[in-house]
Amino acid sequence: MNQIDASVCHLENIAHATFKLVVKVDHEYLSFIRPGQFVHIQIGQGYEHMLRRPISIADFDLETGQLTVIFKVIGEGTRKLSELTEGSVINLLLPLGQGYPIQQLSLKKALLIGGGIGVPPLYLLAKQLVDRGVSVTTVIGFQTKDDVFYHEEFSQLGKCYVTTNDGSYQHKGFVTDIINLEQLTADYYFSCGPTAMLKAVQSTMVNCPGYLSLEERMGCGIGACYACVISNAEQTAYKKICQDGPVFAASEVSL
Amino acid sequence: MNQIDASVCHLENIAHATFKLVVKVDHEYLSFIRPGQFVHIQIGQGYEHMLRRPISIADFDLETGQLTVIFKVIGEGTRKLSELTEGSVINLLLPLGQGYPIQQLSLKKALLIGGGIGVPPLYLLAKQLVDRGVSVTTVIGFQTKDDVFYHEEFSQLGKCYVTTNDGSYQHKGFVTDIINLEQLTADYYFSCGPTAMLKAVQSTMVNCPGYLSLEERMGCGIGACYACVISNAEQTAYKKICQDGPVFAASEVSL
Amino acid sequence: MIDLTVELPGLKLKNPIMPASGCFSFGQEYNQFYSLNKLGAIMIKAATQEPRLGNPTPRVAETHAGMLNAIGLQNPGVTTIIEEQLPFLQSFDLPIIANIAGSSIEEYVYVAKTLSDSAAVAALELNISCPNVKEGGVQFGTDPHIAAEVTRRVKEVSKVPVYVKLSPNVTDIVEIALAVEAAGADGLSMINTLTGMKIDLDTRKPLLANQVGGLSGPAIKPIAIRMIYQVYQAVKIPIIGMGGIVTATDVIEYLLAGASAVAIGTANFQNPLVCSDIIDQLPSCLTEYGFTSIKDVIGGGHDDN
Amino acid sequence: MIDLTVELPGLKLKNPIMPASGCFSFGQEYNQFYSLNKLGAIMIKAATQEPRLGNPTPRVAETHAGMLNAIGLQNPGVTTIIEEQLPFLQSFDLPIIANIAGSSIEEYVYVAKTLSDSAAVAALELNISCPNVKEGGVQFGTDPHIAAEVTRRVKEVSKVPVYVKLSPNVTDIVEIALAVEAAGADGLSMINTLTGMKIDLDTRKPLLANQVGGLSGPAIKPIAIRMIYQVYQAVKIPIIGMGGIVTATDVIEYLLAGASAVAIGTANFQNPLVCSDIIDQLPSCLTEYGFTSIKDVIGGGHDDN
Ligand SMILES: Cc1cc2nc3c(=O)[nH]c(=O)nc-3n(C[C@H](O)[C@H](O)[C@H](O)COP(=O)(O)OP(=O)(O)OC[C@H]3O[C@@H](n4cnc5c(N)ncnc54)[C@H](O)[C@@H]3O)c2cc1C
Ligand SMILES: Cc1cc2nc3c(=O)[nH]c(=O)nc-3n(C[C@H](O)[C@H](O)[C@H](O)COP(=O)(O)OP(=O)(O)OC[C@H]3O[C@@H](n4cnc5c(N)ncnc54)[C@H](O)[C@@H]3O)c2cc1C
Ligand SMILES: Cc1cc2nc3c(=O)[nH]c(=O)nc-3n(C[C@H](O)[C@H](O)[C@H](O)COP(=O)(O)O)c2cc1C
Ligand SMILES: Cc1cc2nc3c(=O)[nH]c(=O)nc-3n(C[C@H](O)[C@H](O)[C@H](O)COP(=O)(O)O)c2cc1C
Ligand code: FES
Ligand code: FES
Repeated sequence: MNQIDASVCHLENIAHATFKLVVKVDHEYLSFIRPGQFVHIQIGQGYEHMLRRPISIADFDLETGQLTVIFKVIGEGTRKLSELTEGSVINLLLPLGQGYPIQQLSLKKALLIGGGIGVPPLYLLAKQLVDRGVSVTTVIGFQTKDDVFYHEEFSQLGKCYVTTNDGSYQHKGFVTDIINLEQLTADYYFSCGPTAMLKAVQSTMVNCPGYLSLEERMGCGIGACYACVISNAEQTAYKKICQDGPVFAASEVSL
Repeated sequence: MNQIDASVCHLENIAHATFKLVVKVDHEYLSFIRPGQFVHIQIGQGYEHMLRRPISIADFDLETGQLTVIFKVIGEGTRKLSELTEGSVINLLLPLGQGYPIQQLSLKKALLIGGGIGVPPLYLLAKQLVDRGVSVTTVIGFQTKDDVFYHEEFSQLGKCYVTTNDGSYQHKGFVTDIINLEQLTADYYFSCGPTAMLKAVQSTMVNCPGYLSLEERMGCGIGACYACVISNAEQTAYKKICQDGPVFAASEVSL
Repeated sequence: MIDLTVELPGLKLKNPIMPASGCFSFGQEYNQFYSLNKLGAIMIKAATQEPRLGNPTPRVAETHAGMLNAIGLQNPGVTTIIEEQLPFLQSFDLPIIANIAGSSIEEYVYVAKTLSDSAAVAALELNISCPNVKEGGVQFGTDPHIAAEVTRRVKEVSKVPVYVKLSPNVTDIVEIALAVEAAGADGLSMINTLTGMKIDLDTRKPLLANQVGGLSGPAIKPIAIRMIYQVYQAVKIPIIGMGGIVTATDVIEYLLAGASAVAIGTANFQNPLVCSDIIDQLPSCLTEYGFTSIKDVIGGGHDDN
Repeated sequence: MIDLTVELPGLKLKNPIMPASGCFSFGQEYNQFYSLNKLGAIMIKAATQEPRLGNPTPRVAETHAGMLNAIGLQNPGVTTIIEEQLPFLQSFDLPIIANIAGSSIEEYVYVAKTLSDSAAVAALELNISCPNVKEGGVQFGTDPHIAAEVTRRVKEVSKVPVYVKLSPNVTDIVEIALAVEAAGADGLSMINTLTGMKIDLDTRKPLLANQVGGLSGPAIKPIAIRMIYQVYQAVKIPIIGMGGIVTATDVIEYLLAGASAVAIGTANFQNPLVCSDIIDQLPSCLTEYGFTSIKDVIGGGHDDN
């Protein structure tokens, strides 16, 4: 776990209010990153924003030292990130949290299910799974056409379905509609997205083992403040999303 | 009185922790400026700094639309100003306050007495006096050699004496020492600087009519909040430095 | 276009936006930036019986996302205000809310009666955050009994509605609100500043000449929102909310918490056009968040709404 | 090199810097950024008699120059803390200050006794900002009599010095400070958070599941400084100061106001190295402002110093 400065290499508006931010960091900090982990980004220089913003790692490149995140502007912090200029410096804590435990799993066929800003971490996951010879199918859902991103990128790694709530791009409906329609199966599934989607995925995929990546408002991002808890399935104890997660076995958590 | 955005043309470190900042503004806002007036500068974009910073207008050029201020870094706000980059935009209220009433005065010989960051407004004053055919003598005082600025610029407009507290540049001592030593006289004197200096000037120049420019911590900068008051000579009423000043007849105020 | 009008006791507001007392003097200065006709109302600087010179300087200090002030009720006295300041304001289509202060109940009563008799003001705002000299300096606004007493006495002489401005420096704001409501207050205005201090590292002493000052600005907004939310659930009289408002979204947050209108203080210093800007932005901001009228918003943050 | 050591009842501090309770858990996480040996002390997360799950989420919200939290005393219970968390901390050269909480005086006494008997902690920090269930939810810390009573009862069972952590949500902080001093407190710790609220414009409801939360961070610093300044003039016991500290200059401001040491909470979230950075910068910062020892600074903002 490190606190580092990173300089902005590239910032691109890739979909409605959605930005791809590429920063340069020392490669020593990249070698330990696992898909599903996140960075905790400081906003601004002064003290107006005392809380960092958690954003999933979407990609990294050990050779160039580039780390990519994809975020949607939903408030003040992400708006400020979207106004960064090339060469400016941002401060990151990284890598945070537990990623998808793909090293421990024996799998041939993986189903990746993402919604909205839950899509980015699945890209790094898909790349690493493909590198390990796993066959990857992706289902990603968005509100509408203008929100869609990374269809092309995921298609290069395997079959990729896109759903939009209003049907303005590919399939109309929810990610679970496609899963049911196409009777998609896998050894494991991996999902990240809004809670409502994760719930639907959890019940649709009830017979398949899987992993969910959760979101919660965070303070420290490292397990020290107890801001980001979620109950275990038995409602008897909490886990910390930032430290024990954000990825949990689907059987472990009750949404 | 206007609120305007101005873009930074030039920022230069001209002495120890002292910066000359040149910004471009629409020339319509420059035509009403009188020497001794100030701008009220917003610091940063967010809400960390709710108060603006008052800085005297040191110069302007109607043709290029350039306005110059000179400031010393003494805290957070001036530090942020010193980190501005060319092309960035700052928000100004201008022109604020009453300047030196040179139009109303009949004078041939003026003595300008400045100390530290009280020197800048005297430059615009000196230029305008010289334009009107007034003979200008300037005495400016600084802590030490490294703090000295605009000696050259003032010398081009008339005789200019520089004092430093430690004698590391020209005359050792205070501005009033030179006035006494050289028996400097004038039809009117004009002074700006720290209160201790203004007091000394007021008593040294007791037989000469003059004007003092005062400083106080400000809120609104336009006369609405009563932050920046000073008592009249009789201690019966207050004047607002931002609105009634910052320039006052030396006889009008008790320091 | 969303109808921004709000009606409160004594006040027909074109919109729910007004400058807060003490931050806008008597309006002349800001009228150089935009016409005061645009405002919902104006809360003018505190008036006392006699002229007051206020505190020595420095009177203001900046803090993170806020400021401290210790102006100390400087004002030319109620008679001069009526004679010299109000005629200018009366030339606008603008309800005037007069902020009244005092060091004794008698002074409050005198100032309230004088202003109300002048027929120039639409309402009074009773600033009970002043130290009560007779009670050894304890603030009128921190003891529910004294707060109620000054409210009752002012109500007896006032021909216009009385809004009591609550101090946030109390253990139980609801208790005070209920006490002044029971004493006849027509509305509440909240919050005044929180008492704070800044120490100057160079002089090693409190920066303000008065040592302590009132903290205002965005820093205090969460405290104001909490207090308004709690008081709204307890009282029936309307609330004018204030504390750290800078944007139209801040205004909506205040209305949801339970304010019927809002006042803006410190933000005028950062942006002299802030009230005007917010009035311009409010309709589209309301639409963006799905509101079709101001009435929908007021108190909308509470469960039974 | 300036000597940074400070001695307080039960505490020999290498330097006056410690993390504030609840913001640093039991130290393990931040020990990944720098060695806990560097700290003056550590204030650990609140302990209660039984495990507590705390409040539902969202538990935090950002505000201007601050944040709201409503964690709700989540902790595994005092026995588990002693067994599972303290052994790690005891491996460092680091005085442990245990923050204790409860819903009844009996619970405070139980937790205090258990911790003090464990011999693992150097001092107790009595968090009296918790709601007193028996008295209908009113906070222990807002009534001087209850505050004094819980202090007295905890002092009876504690073998280590007791610092009482004051709530700022009171009309008269000096009254509470004097009451707990008279009841035997060895020191004060101030301030805890101010009660605040944020409303989510999208859901139109309070953002925190608990509705209200505690405001911390730079926004509250002026209030903390004012309270410490006032309390310092009234009491003889030492004060550990906190509220919005981010820099070494903030620390000096606290010491001038009257704190003998300081704790840092919210700033750890922005910069996990903040305590370590401040400890590094403090000597040169003290020198810059002309101080030659920590003792010169403490209370230096007062006239008789
Ligand atoms: C582990 C994790 C990974 C994430 N990965 C991504 C990603 O890859 N791309 C992306 O666009 N977003 C991601 N998010 C959501 C992202 O953190 C929020 O959208 C962002 O913090 C909003 O900040 P803001 O300042 O724009 O919004 P504001 O509403 O102004 O933020 C105010 C506060 O609320 C918090 N907050 C607001 N919304 C959320 C949210 N949905 N989740 C967590 N905190 C929130 C902020 O962190 C901040 O503390 C992730 C969240 C988590 C917990
Ligand atoms: C009419 C007028 C003209 C001025 N002209 C100049 C000039 O030409 N060049 C220059 O370098 N300085 C000038 N000053 C002083 C300048 O305003 C302060 O140095 C500056 O505001 C300090 O801001 P800061 O954020 O760096 O300091 P901080 O101490 O961090 O500021 C905190 C607050 O204190 C106020 N403050 C601090 N020191 C002063 C001061 N000496 N006077 C007024 N307010 C202060 C700031 O405005 C701010 O509100 C002038 C002041 C006035 C009143
Ligand atoms: C400089 C200044 C002067 C003030 N003077 C008064 C006053 O005379 N009477 C009063 O009731 N409140 C006064 N206040 C308090 C404001 O009216 C308002 O309640 C408070 O500042 C919170 O709002 P804000 O955060 O928008 O400034 C003053 C505030 C400031 C900053
Ligand atoms: C997330 C969080 C949790 C906290 N938990 C506790 C706690 O368990 N016990 C306690 O006495 N104070 C608790 N506090 C209050 C802090 O210890 C501290 O008094 C307060 O936050 C002010 O300091 P700061 O502005 O540096 O954060 C908590 C504060 C935060 C932000
Ligand atoms: S964010 Fe602090 S424990 Fe998770
Ligand atoms: S700064 Fe507001 S009256 Fe002068």
